[in-house]
Amino acid sequence: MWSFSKISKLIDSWLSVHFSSTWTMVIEMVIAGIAVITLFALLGLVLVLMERRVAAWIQIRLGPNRVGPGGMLQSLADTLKLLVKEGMTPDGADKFLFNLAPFIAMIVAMLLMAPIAFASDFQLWNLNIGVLYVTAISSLMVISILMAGWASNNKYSLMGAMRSGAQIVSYELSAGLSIMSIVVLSGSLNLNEIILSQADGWWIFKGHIPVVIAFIIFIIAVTAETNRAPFDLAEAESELTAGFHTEYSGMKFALFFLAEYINVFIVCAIGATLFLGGWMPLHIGHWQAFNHVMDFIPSSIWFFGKTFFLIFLIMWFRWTFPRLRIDQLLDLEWKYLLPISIFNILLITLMAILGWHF
Amino acid sequence: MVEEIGSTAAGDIIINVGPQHPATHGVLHLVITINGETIQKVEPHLGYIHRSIEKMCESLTYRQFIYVTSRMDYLSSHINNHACALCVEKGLQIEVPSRAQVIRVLMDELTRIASHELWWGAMAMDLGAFTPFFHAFREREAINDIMEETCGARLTMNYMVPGGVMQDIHPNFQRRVKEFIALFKSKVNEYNELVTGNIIFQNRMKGVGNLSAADAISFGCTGPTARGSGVSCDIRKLYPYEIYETLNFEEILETGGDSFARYMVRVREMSQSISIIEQLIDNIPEGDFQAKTKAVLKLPKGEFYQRVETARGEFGVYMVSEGGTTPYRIKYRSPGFSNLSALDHMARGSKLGDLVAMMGTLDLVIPDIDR
Amino acid sequence: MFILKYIKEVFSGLQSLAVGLRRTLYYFSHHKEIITQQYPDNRDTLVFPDRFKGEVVMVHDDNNEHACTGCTACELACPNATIKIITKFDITPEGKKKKAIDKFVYHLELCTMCNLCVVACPTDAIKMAQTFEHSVFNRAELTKVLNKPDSKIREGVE
Amino acid sequence: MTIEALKEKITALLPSVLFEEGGQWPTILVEPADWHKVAVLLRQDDSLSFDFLFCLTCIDWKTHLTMVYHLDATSYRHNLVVKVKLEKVNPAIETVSDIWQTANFHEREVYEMFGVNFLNHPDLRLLILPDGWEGKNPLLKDFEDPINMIKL
Repeated sequence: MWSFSKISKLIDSWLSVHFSSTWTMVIEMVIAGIAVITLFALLGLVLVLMERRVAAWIQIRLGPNRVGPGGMLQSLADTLKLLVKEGMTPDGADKFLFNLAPFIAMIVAMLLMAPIAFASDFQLWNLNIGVLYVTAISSLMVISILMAGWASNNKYSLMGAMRSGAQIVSYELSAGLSIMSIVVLSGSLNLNEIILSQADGWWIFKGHIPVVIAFIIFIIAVTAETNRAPFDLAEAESELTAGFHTEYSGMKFALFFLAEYINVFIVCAIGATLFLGGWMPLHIGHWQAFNHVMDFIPSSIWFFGKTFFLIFLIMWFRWTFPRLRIDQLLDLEWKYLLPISIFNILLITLMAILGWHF
Repeated sequence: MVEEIGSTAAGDIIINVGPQHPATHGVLHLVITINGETIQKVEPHLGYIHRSIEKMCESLTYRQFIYVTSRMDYLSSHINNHACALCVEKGLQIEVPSRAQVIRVLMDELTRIASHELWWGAMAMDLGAFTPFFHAFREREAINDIMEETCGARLTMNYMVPGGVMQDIHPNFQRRVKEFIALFKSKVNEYNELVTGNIIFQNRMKGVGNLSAADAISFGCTGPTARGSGVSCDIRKLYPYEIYETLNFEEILETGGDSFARYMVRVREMSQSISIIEQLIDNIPEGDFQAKTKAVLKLPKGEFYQRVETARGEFGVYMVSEGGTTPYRIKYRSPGFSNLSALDHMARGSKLGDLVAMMGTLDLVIPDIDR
Repeated sequence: MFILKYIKEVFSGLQSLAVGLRRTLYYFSHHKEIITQQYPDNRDTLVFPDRFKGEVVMVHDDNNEHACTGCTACELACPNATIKIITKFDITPEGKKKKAIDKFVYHLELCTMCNLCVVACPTDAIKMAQTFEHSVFNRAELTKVLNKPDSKIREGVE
Repeated sequence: MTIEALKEKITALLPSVLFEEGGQWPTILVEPADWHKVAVLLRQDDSLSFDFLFCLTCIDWKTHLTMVYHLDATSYRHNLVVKVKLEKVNPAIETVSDIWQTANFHEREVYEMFGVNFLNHPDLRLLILPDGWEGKNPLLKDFEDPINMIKL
């Protein structure tokens, strides 16, 4: 019903009238790049503000309320502050790697944006192996953290980086397995097709308890993969002061900070796409009338609504739970999450073969 | 401060935890040797907030020196002041009016609750949960308001004077304390919901930082730290002062000897303090709040020692008098100093994250350690 | 048996987490519980208890008279040398010399608000005020003279 | 155990010690050379078993120093104060940190504050004072520090 495809087609046809086909593609890519960077900045601002509000309300505080109406411009002010701060490079640091690390973190986060469908017919790159692409690229995140930790020449940073390495590599497994369970059910690696397969109901409703378990494991695993509390051992404030970004300041720190939030957004978007139907409105089986009413709500609102719900979930965890210890963190993965998800994916495969889902 | 690098084994690295570190709650400096995540050695370096209070007190009169002790363990400042006042009274052999005694005990127990509240929040924050800190401060704030109304200050009250208390209680005192008790009772269950029962928290605490009863005694640990190892050491029970003999309360003992046992001792102690306050709040006897004392106090020649139970453990004042208006020598036996000495023993072989949990359960207040 | 224990463990763990989540969700959705005081904005409505120890002031009545005899009891009682009393000699109408205060110097920067001076004062000439915003740009401003200019001792106070 | 019984017991065990009267708790005076031997006896004797050293300090009497040890027995709840007189110049005494581990820190504190040398101490270094304060002992009565000490 609502669709961006008309607008994009309009732009495309206008450009191809005026330019050669090569230039059309270049200009379209530039537009897409600008759109991504704008979305980036906006998401950073919104998520930081959201995090601070959620934290404040849970902690019976008011939260930011001085800058702008109701504190809305607080994160803008923070960004300004970080921009004008001196970006120091410590004396003993490996200068090249030290300065490179935040950009890698940023680039990885940006690359992950590509296959996500923000609304119906609104996707930067309709990749036929979208799921594989996301799991592959998101594990590059650990490189930037290891790089930052090593190059800082600081023992706290190094320990944070090493913890983070162990953590991300382990949790990739169960995150991957729970993503696999949806791939098994929908029979496609293409994110768009996975969304379309949920036209008669989201997988979390269609897939019985095994998918709910997969969803819970996915949420736990991605919380760990994005280094958020209760799995924030890489930064573990009370143990390692700030972990891998102890030595970073100014804009370089801000890039790490931003990348963290963008990563949270992306994993939640993936979660929403796989389990909650992405931009697909709430459809229930063959209730045509109900489905039709739901279609009136624009698909981008569905997508962002679901994604922000998952982001809230992750923030809610952060402000409720204490942090795990490093050995417990790995225990949780290898003794609990991994066996459960292996068993779960077998169950789901059986379900998919026998057609036991709705 | 990284000395003796040559003496460490291969693979060991030395890390300075502090003096500016989020988990040391102040300016404690620990030089720790770790191998991977495993702690090999913890070596405290103290003195970043050392003010030589013992030397300062040698030049202050018996009325003046009491206020300085609020600056040692600032979370149990009432109890520190109380110990000094009791010590001076012991020397002068003053009988304190019963009203003053009851007020003092009430203030002590309120302070103990406030101190444990802060510890609870800070402890949870050490483990990475930020929310309990603010929730704990809500209840602590209520106590601070009561203190502010009666004593005129929120943290360093200087309310105990030789012979009694400085001022009578505020007319609102009893009502406010009852309001606080109601508030506390309605909220105490949240502590268990948020922290105590949490599976992550329990796994972080259980079996961590083991301290056997014999070691606890040998290291001079007192207070909840020793009581978590099953050592009965509550001065209020063993060497009762003021009216603690007549009160009906329980000495909390846990036998686990780990961080969780120490945690449970403190949480349960809060309820015991509430019960003491409930016993006294309606039974404050009429009468003077201060005994008649001379304007200039002179203690007879001799030595006086007073032990009290602060929120952190046994606090002792050892006062040597030469018969003048100022003490000849004062020694403060602070609980934190002895408790800290057990940290190295407890931490060896455990993980870096556990060190933070252990420091949390020792409830270190750095000015109390350095003095 | 092992599997049963394992499953039970997982469930009781998840349940304990859910209890905590419920509690924080309650606070997230109940904004009445917020306890923040917005300090500089609520200056007008801030009420301090009358015993609050903010700084030492000298009580002056409408006739610009105070009750300080200059006995230096407060100066002696002070543990940090916060108070310094400079005395002068007034000539009474009968031609006698009488000791009176010239300046009652009070070093706020040294004061610990211990209240010992107020307790020591035999004539209740000084008391604790409820002010608390003591920040100044110049440290010298913290050294105050408490007796107002041209004030004198009240009749009958010895 | 009553104070009299405790005194009798100690006299039987250590015939050479002197009692000092007037204190809150029974007080014995011990020679520095005997101290470690006495401490072992006090700790290990079954009917005394002073296992809790709750206060360890020193007093500067200008002419001499006095080490003061406050002992408590957690199983019997009796207390004892032990005083050891030391020379003013180069004071030295045997450590008791092998008997009561809490003495480790307390002796380091006394070492830097009073300059008492604890023989056989495992780790006798400055604990509270910063580097460079060796030999300057703030709690001695004749200590002067014109920069950091404010005379009222």
